[in-house]
Amino acid sequence: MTDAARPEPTEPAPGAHLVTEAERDELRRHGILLTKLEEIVNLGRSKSVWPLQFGLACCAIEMIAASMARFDIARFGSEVFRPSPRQADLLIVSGTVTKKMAPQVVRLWNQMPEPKYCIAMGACAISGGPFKQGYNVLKGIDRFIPVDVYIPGCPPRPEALLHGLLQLQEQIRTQKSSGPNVARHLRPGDRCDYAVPEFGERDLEPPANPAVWQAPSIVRNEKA
Amino acid sequence: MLGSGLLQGLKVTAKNLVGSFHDPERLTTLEYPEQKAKLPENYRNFPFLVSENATDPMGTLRCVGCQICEKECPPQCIYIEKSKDKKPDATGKMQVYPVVFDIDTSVCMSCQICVEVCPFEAIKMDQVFEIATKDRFTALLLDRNQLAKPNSYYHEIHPTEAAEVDARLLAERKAAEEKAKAAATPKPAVAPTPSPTATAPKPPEAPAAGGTPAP
Amino acid sequence: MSGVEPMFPSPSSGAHVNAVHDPFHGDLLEVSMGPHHPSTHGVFRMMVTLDGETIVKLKPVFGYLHRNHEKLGENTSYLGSMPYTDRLDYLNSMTNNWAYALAVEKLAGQPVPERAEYLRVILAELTRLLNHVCLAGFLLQDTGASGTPLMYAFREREKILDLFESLSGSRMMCNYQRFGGCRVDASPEWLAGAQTITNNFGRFLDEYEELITGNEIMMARTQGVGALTPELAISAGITGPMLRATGVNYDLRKVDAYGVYSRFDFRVPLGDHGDTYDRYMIRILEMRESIKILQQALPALPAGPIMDPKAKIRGFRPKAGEAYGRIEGPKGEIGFYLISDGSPNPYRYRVRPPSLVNLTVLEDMCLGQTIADAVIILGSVDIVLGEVDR
Amino acid sequence: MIGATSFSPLLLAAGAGADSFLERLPLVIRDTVAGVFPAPLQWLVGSTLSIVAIVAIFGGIFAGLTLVERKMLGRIQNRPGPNRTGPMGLLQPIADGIKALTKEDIVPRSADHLLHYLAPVALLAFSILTFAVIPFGRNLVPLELDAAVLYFFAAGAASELAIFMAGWASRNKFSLLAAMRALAQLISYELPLLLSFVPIIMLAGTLSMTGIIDAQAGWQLGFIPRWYIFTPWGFAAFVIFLIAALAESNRSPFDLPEAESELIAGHLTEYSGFKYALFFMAEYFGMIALSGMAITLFLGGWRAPLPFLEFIPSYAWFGAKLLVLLLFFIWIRGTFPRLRIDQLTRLAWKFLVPLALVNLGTAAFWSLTSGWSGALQLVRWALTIAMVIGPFVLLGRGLSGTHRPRTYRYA
Amino acid sequence: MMETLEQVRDRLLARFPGGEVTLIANPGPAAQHSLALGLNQAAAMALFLRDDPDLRLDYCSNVTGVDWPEKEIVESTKVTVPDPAGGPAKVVEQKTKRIQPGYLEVVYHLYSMALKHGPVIVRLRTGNRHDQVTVPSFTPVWRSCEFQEREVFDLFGVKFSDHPDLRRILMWDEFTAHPMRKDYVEPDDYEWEPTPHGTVLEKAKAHYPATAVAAPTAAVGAAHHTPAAAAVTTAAPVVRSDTGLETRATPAPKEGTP
Repeated sequence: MTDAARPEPTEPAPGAHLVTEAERDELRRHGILLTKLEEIVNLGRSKSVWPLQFGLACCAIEMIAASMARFDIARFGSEVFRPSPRQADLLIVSGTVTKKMAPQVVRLWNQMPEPKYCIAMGACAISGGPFKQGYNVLKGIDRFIPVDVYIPGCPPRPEALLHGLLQLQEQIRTQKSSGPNVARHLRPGDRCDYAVPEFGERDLEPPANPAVWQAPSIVRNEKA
Repeated sequence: MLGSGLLQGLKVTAKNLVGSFHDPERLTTLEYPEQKAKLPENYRNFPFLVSENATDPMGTLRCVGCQICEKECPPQCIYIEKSKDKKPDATGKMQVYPVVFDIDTSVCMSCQICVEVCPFEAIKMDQVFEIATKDRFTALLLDRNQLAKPNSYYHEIHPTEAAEVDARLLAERKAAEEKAKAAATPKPAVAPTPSPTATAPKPPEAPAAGGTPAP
Repeated sequence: MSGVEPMFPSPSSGAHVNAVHDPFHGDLLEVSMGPHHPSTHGVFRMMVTLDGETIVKLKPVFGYLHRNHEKLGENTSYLGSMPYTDRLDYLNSMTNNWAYALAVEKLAGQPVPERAEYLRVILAELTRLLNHVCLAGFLLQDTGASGTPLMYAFREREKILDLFESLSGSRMMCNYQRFGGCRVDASPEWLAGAQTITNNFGRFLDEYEELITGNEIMMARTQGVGALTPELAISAGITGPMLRATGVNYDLRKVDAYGVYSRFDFRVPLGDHGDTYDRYMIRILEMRESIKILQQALPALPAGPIMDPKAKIRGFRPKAGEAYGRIEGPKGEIGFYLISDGSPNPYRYRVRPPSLVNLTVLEDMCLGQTIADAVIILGSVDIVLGEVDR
Repeated sequence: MIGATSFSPLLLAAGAGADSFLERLPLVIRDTVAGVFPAPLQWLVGSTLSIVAIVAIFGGIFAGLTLVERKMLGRIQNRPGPNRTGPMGLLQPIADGIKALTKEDIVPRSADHLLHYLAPVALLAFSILTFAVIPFGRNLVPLELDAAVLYFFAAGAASELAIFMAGWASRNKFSLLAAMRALAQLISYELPLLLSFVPIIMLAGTLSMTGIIDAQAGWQLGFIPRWYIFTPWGFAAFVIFLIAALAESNRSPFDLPEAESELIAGHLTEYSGFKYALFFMAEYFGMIALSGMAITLFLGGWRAPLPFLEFIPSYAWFGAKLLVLLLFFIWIRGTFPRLRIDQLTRLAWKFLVPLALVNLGTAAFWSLTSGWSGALQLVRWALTIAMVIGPFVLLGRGLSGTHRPRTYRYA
Repeated sequence: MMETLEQVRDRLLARFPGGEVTLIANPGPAAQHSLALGLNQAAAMALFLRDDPDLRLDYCSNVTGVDWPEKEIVESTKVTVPDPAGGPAKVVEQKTKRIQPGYLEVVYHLYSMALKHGPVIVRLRTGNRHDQVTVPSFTPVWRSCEFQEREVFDLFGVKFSDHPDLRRILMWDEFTAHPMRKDYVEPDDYEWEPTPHGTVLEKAKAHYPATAVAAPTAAVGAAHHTPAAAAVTTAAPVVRSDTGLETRATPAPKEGTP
């Protein structure tokens, strides 16, 4: 796994002082599994991530190919592509998000029940990709909704999508239900309704959701 | 009879159900993380910069910063910044080298036009596709250090193409040396004809003006 | 201005209908089968006005995948637009490339060597197999078969995609053809692989038809649904299998005889009723004809260069002028209209999208049918949003 | 008679036959548990024990069924199905359950909150009610009712109300359309469902389940069991019952209310999290109950198919037959596309109901001529088969009308 | 086979004495010449093209909008100037600058499915690019023009008279500009892109005050870059016109290669 994906060294969880890691391994060797409720819930959630049946463009065809016989996303428990956002917990943004489609995508994201995750699949969903210079193309979906895993490629192979899904399952499994980096849906400030942009005269109003999108500033070294 | 078509359909699905237990044709699943598909040799994902040897990848980049690939790239995801000074390249000639060579993999559409138009065989297509990350700005913007990979790696992923490229480069270097020897020995006799630059004239026409400095 | 009396007026106009409150029939229900809908093949929206389950009015709404293909085409060089054509109709990248290459070759008067012409025919017919198999799978998915026919179709598609990947480097975005030939030569192993796939594709089709064509439920759901008359089809500019299903004999491979199609004998299937079942069957029969073409073209592939030696990759500046090149894509006539002013970028770069024009008669076909039929009729029209919205 | 004797000494240790230890095991359990409590409470404890047993066992079967369905559909579609959660994917239902439990439960602001909450509860309650009368084994009959069949279909018929409640309460256009479709479909298939087993009541002479199973006891010609499915009119009634059962439990060719491709998720569009899991569970319980009913009426309930196999306990036979029927349901789901709403109702009213009525006549003829023997037996069989096939072909031609594969011309 | 374009033009002129039909040659090797029809009788001429027995152009394959902005044409004409001092008249080159008025053009490619013969290309030109932008619609003649004419209206701003349902087809309804025109200025939504070029870099930098300090963390070692010489589009000064539409003076097309 690339280093960026490995979870940063977890600082001790609140209940860690009761049983140390070595003791847990020792118990496990004797066949006694010691775990926390949070781990079981996270394991259950990560093994049954139901994506929304939602495809935008060419990456959607690769997403469908990933759910077909040869790559079979069913092995990971996610072949149930739920058509209604109410029953889905993963939004795979697969394809170019145009400005005419952006309000719909944000509205779909708002309609999904809470422990929801988002995969930006393909160059267009990450940053507008090859169509970046178009006037009707949103420069990446992370301007309006928070994204958990970015899968670059145009289109990424079905295996790359499965790799991304494994990354997401890893993230869900190591989610914290308390402490500083608590899971996004449990954060106190987390509002479940993200601002839906309106259609303006020349562009979307607002062009990006400030709560979600903080673009790192450009540093120009003037000397070179 | 009314139900005959339905029964035929059931027969086909039953054949597939039973077949999936013994006939490999009927169970075509590749269990991804454990079994990985053998990628065909021509497969391309994101570009990488070829360097002569693995010991000092930054020092022996083939790229001379001619910015042809930056102009030709349709989504414009390559950013090059030339150096002010020069350093000797593989054939010993003094060449400019790129100080900054960024490829934004969140914009690149892996169309390999940069490989086609590069006169120096400096940029080739890589086969790594497992690069899903959590943060977009630092992990997906590959800079010169992450892009440079040795020629041996190029031989690993594209064997036949790498062999062709090496043969052609070898032939040119030999031709360049003979010309240098010929130019060096009978100095006064013949004015050095403006031989084609030491570049690999892959496409027959002359490289873009202003790109490579005249010898 | 003398108002011309239209022979085929469009059934309704305006985006919405004023709500009709009829005590006996009750209200008309306006449903938006919107950009996010399980079976609109992408981000296509239909504003449907229902009286109970029958459709009173259906207005398609486009533009949700308008990626400014033509504006980008004007700001990029001729070669730079070639990878963008893969993303037009993202199921058939080889035929898009060929249409664009044909138009630019016509614009610049660029000859193409023999071997490249044969390779183009082989790859176009493989793409036609790909597209028609996917269509049958998606059509069955819309009628409700829970993915089984689609899985069998994609099982065969994966084999053909492996061929494209080993030849051009990418499964779906091949970017394979250049102005004056092809980019990579086909190795003998590749040709052997193509031969085996063509040979046992016929067996797969027989099994596929056994599962679907005789199925009573399929016949009941599609026969007589979304019928289209030949005259309306011609006037509405319908092309491809959808036109031949109404009985009009117009196949560009026979009419224009572009490339080397005149050297192969193949037949053009024609339907009589023009309904959804005919559109499905015409595509199945066209797949059998494509197999026949492949079996003639693969052994007859001549040796020789795959790229015209004088063709230029960079600095390609066609003389000022314009050209319209078109080929018979799997979805219909896909054409490129280019106006050049001598600079390396085209002055005007226009794509003639078969899917968008074929959707002109969607409302005529759906009026009076139920909402379940509208889904299948849209499936049988076979649209891809990358091409509809460009 | 041939096979029965030679095997029994071999299996005496297991106590084959009606009074073997395994056979009386459920009674033994019930008596020991009820014995602990004082006498007046024992009836109450006995019934709560059977309720707990039913919910636990069939809850487990539901979980297993979701996995079996995904794996079998996968195998039909050339892929292995879920196999990474736990060994061979066995923990997949648990993972789905945990995720559904911990999901946020969204109720749309404009929805009718009470009905939106009550719909899944009502649907699950009605489908569990129907389990009260199904005889799972010789001593495993939760409730001995004289009119058990009547009770079963009365409880089963109420699920239409719950589905319409769900569709109406969500105040969503698609779920409203789905609710209308659900009403039309379920009501029009109630009739063939009931008509198809009236001949059995006529021949068995009783409405109670155990009575019907006793009527199917014994063997003909030594090894063919006297189940109703092995009579021509019984087979026709079984086919009609299965088609109607598919429609009642909204399964594949008839899953119009929850039509993914047209109405997003039908009446379930606005349900998320645990309520959606309840709907899912109710649908599977309905399917299990209807196949349990089909087993009792046509496949001889918990009776063993061959005399010498009597030593296997009766509830094992019920389980085996249930598994076969459920796999058949899944197989149908993997193959057929969906019917349109008007074709669906036309199939019910113009094809299944007339066939079921004609079947009444055939069964009457069959019961009146039961006295014939020798050569007349063949005539009897031939006539009954003719009375079954004839209307089927005539009505079939009327139904399929002009739908025939077409031939095409080439230019 | 099909008669030549000149014969078609002559028959059209004969049939419609009042109308004007001019033949426009195509200099390229494709040699697909076209006919420019006058706007007043265009619809009637189209009907004739469709119903004429030996033409029968019953299939309108492609409708394209083209934008020809005002162009400065510099003509050098040889003028003999009498020498004021009575000397021999000198021949001097005079450069006269002429502004060729811009116009919007709609190109129709017509084919015949009945007789299976090739394209007859018909062009309709508007008065100018601002107010006279109405053109007769061909949708009553060929139904296939319905969506394509709506697209030309949406992206170029050409109004089609008696088109059954003239609405925007690709952009959202509240959109006011016509994006495919040569003088369209894209909305400025490039806040931060890792490898911007030329004008995109200027636009992106305008969003950040010069004192932007925080260097992007971790991997990107090499500091970022000053605007490169490779200007992709030569940035022309942005002139704010009265209609609130930012119009550039004469945007040079983005150079693919030098």
